[in-house]
Amino acid sequence: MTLSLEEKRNLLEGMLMIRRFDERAATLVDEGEVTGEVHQYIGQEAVAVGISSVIRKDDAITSNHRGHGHVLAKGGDVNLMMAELGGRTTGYCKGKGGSMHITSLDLGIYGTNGMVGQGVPIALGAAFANNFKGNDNVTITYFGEGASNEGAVHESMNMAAIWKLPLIFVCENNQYAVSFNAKDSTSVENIAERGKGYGIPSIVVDGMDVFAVREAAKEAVQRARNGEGPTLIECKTYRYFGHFAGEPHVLKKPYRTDEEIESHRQNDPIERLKRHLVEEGVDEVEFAEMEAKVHEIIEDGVVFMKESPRPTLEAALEDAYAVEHKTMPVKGWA
Amino acid sequence: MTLSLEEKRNLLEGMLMIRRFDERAATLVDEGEVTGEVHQYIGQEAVAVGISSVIRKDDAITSNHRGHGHVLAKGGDVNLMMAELGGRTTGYCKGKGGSMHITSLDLGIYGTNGMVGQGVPIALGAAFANNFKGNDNVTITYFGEGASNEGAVHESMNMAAIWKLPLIFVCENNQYAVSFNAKDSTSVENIAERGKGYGIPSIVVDGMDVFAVREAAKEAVQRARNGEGPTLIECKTYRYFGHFAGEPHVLKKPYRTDEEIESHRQNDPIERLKRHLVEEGVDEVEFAEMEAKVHEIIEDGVVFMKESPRPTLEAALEDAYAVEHKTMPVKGWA
Amino acid sequence: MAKIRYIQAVEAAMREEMDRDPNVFVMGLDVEAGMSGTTVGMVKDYGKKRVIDTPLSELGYTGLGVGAAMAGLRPIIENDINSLQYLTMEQLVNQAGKLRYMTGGQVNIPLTVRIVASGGGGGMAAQHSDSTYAQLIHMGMKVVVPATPYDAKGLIKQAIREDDPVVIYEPGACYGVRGEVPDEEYTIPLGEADIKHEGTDVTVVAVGHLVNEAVKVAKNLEKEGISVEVVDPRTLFPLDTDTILKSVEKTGHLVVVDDGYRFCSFASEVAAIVADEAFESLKAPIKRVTRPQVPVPYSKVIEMSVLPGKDQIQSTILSLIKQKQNG
Amino acid sequence: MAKIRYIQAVEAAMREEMDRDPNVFVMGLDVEAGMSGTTVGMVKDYGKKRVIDTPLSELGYTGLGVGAAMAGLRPIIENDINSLQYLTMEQLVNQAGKLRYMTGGQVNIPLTVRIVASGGGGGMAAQHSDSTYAQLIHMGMKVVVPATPYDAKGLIKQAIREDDPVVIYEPGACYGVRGEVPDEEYTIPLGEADIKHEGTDVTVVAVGHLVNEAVKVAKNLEKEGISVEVVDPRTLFPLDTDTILKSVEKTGHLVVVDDGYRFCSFASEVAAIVADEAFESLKAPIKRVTRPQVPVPYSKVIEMSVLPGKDQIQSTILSLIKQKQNG
Ligand SMILES: Cc1ncc(C[n+]2csc(CCOP(=O)(O)OP(=O)(O)O)c2C)c(N)n1
Ligand SMILES: Cc1ncc(C[n+]2csc(CCOP(=O)(O)OP(=O)(O)O)c2C)c(N)n1
Ligand SMILES: [Mg+2]
Ligand SMILES: [Mg+2]
Repeated sequence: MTLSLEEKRNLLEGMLMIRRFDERAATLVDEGEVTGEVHQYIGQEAVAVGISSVIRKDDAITSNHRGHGHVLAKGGDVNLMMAELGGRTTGYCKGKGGSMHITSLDLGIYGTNGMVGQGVPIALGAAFANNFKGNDNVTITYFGEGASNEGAVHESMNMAAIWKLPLIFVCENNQYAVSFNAKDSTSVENIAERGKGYGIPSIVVDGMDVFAVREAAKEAVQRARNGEGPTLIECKTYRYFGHFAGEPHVLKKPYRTDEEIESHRQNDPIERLKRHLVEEGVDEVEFAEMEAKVHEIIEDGVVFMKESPRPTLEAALEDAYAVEHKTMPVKGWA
Repeated sequence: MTLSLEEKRNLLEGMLMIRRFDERAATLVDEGEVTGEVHQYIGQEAVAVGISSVIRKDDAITSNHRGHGHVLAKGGDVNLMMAELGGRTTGYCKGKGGSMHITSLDLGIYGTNGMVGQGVPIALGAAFANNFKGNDNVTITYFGEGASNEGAVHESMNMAAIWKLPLIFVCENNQYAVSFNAKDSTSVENIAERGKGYGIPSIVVDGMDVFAVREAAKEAVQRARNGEGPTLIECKTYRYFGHFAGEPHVLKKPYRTDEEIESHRQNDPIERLKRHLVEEGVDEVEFAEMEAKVHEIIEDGVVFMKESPRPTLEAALEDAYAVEHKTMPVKGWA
Repeated sequence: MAKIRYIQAVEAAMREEMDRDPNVFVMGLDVEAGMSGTTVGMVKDYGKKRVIDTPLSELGYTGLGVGAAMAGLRPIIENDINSLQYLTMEQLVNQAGKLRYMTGGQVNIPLTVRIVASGGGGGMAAQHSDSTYAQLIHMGMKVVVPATPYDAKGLIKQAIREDDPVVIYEPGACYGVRGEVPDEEYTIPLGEADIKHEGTDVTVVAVGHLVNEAVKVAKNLEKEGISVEVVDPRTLFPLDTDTILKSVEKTGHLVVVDDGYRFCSFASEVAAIVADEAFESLKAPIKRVTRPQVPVPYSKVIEMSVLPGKDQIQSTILSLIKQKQNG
Repeated sequence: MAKIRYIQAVEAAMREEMDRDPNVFVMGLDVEAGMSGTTVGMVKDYGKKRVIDTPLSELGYTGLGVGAAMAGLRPIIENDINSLQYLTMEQLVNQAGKLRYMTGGQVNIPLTVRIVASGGGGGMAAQHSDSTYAQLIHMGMKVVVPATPYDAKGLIKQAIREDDPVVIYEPGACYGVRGEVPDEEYTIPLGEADIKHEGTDVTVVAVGHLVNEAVKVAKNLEKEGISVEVVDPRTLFPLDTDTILKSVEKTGHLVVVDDGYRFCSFASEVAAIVADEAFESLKAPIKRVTRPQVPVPYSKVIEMSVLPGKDQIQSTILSLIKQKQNG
């Protein structure tokens, strides 16, 4: 571990930003500013931040429904994200995608994705393209342990392996797919077992420890850049809140106990890093300053969102095709 | 190995029947009596015969495009099979299914299947039903090493494992999916590796050795009947002829050398068993008698087929639904 | 006769069939927890054997349904996003939909697939807001879209009993609708349309929640002296063409209202059938009110702008009537 | 001007685009061996980097195509069975077809999917004989069905260059067809219909190999004094409605001929458009010649009985004309 204090501070700030962002996103749902489903990343921050700390801007990621953390860690702009959540024209996708579809090709973000497991083959394609072009970019694909049961993930692992593509599979095992416990949805303790069936080097790391994630990622990234093929990193983690903001309103009977949740909070990645930094001599005051800074960025984002225009009705018919036709857009009524 | 001589003779006859059947099927394609594609099982006979020798009539199988061997070994009637290949009303499926869709629920044959890997989830369903009903039937699902890269197979393995279903995955690794060499389509030596990722007991056997297949199957069947869940048996085998009868007319450049094919023929499961039986004191004359018997059954089947009627045009519009409607069948023109 | 909500009718239909036939079981994502609201408490009442959570393996568990149905069970598979259909198309269309035919009538496949809260309008963006039934109708699969609690209960019960695969789309926009449902048991045969509002000037054939919207429009226009007949096919395949044709023969005017994308939609089919078989009765062009040919946007305001509704139905009817009065 | 076979035109189109743009590559099952007959020898000329055999993982490699296209490459994916589409629907329709829209126009997805030897007639039974394009048209995907070598070459080249996903169905029944193809380079824009035979009595809109059949019928009937106009849309979406409407305005009679299953088919769509937009010109019911609503049987004799062909086209035209003469 040869991280400077500055680098460690950045890791902390990255995690804090994600946590506060997703706390705020949930309140925006309550306020009716954000529609659909918001899947909070809270509890899992060490994964995205640890991974992103060892990749470059021109590296790519694909993400899933729980993607705010991945996007923020990859450099996502809070204003543009908030605007997207609020369905504004200034959002990353002009308000057409929403929480589950934030995309920024400029930042190498090949999209959060509404369909479980389906960002994985897209990442395979991005990795294929880098290999084709002969550059040394890597691609990260984030997916849950639930997603690991999707055929698309299996097919992608095999193809990444046979073609030795620069692709890193990051399985965030937060132990649940909505209400379904991983103990019941698969017979193996570790999803990482599966990697062996494709000859993919696979490891399990503590996903609540940003340093551990970072170390694992570093090795995987190096392997990928060297043309040695894919790696599967399983991060054991946990989400503190419902599958989506508002879950408690929908599900009367919870599928997890308060004790279970609390026990994981004891491992909180942010608190752990704070404790470490205190040991390294950082003054607690700094944390308060960091909180204030993060808070301001996020609240500015909310203001930016609220002040941004909503799309016009014509916009609904735009952007579907790069090459339009005299008969397009085809309207639904006369 | 506690097989009686009689049992061993049956194994031999079973394999011989498959081989002669598929040789004849190919000539029927040349004669124009059979349309579409016929995928010969020749070379792989030990697998179906070995497996079927330890299961019951009320056990089920699902098969794939290369299914004549599976069907014959499960008790398929040569006349009804030939008639199906010939597209006659007397065939298993009244001539509507053809080679790739031979089905006989009475014999527990849940169908050969035209879509690679897709018989596997259907077998999962049959196994699920047996478990649901609480009987001790087992289900066998045959698929190629090529099929093992299909998402459906992965998903099915996981579900069979978590619910401990009485399902046996029989992967016939004949080293090719059409022209694609397994060495290039997957990074692991053995498909059996994959079973571990689901906690499924998995073994590799010599698929050219009917005794070896039988032994492996016996154990798997016992486990399944006892409610101990699925097994994956990978049978290393080889097909002697083209992917389908007529391949040489289509592919100018072969993807395998004659030497490679010849080297596998050295391991021929039928010849191996014959040698063994000779050692056990069986007179070669018996083999000739067996050949004659098999020949007669098959030629009778061909005659049966040729004498059977072809379906009428009205038949084309029947059988799609169990419950018809006043507007059905919906015709395609006035 | 009790007044219940659509979502309750759905649950009641399943429970009654599960009570009646021990071979019926429900399978899907989060059915034990009752995430969709239609299986709440079922695991308590029927046990984990018959109420089964599946891993995220849509193709696999749909195939499981096919095999289990072939083996004599009656699976109900619940999908809570329309677009999960895409992952399952092979097992749905190429296996479930064909195996009876391909086996020469040997196997029945009494598989029911329920699409919970189907359609758009939830601010969920394009991947969660599709309309997908036309794809199955095209392939000859039986498709049901009930608009009312009464229809939902009767049709779902019948679908479960039907010896063929049936896919039921339960529009999200109907889930809160209340309506009368008899206390006695009943089923509704597939392929019988229902005239939800009688009229003589224009025939409106509508699907799902748009039936209810069309009825509202019909009541509105009644006050203005325009008599609208709303035909609800209820089953989109097999289709009760007689009822549709008879209505058009009476009114001479047709508007088809369908929350599907426009091209090759169910609306297109109804228009094509009528343009052939009731051509002589037609007094004006056939109008369709459908989704446009673009995905559904996330942003709430514009989301509603692409989804057909009351306003579009009404103005389309009025444009026809005006033409009629002028013509 | 050389006379070549359709299958050669397909290969030539790919080769020219691969020569022109190093970002074009071909991927699919057995493309190295050239199993489909359209990529023979390509691996020798372009290397394994650009001619890539895939494992049996249709969903996965289609998704690969989506991601690679987003990253700036131009994948050509070859599927040699229509029904492989089912396994790929999620990536095709829900990802490739939507991501441009959902990202607010940020990403182009220049993905070409070729369905080799599409359709029935090969004695391969139902799972290998489907017609699947209506499912994609419904979802607004660009779909091309070339009938002649000339169209195949020009449209495939254009599809590869198009910055949107395009799916090309190459009817098996066309593969042996010979036709003139210019020596000079050319492309054909998507969405331009072609009148393959001019006429004044009846408009026949036909798709794929049935265009060629319709032209034969038109020539036949010419001798009997019946003048048939055969319109080949070539691109089914976007659709050149103008050319179709103009033709119907001239003839007053429409037969739509489509090798798809009947309900919610492309034929239904053309009928619906005309029944709306050219209603006043119509002098007779709109007739469709399609597949019936059953899977394709294996047995050769009856297989041909469910697939539409020359006889059905001719008798349908004649029935319309008779009505005309009587009416
Ligand atoms: C293909 C697909 N199936 C189901 C859903 C509904 N769904 C959304 S997220 C989710 C659970 C995913 O679990 P996991 O992959 O573990 O990710 P997590 O939510 O735990 O981060 C489900 C079932 C979906 N969006 N897509
Ligand atoms: C889903 C699907 N993809 C592709 C095909 C075309 N196809 C038929 S058999 C085959 C190869 C299968 O290989 P394998 O599973 O190893 O079985 P084998 O032919 O070697 O017995 C292919 C590509 C198909 N029928 N279905
Ligand atoms: Mg999870
Ligand atoms: Mg093989």
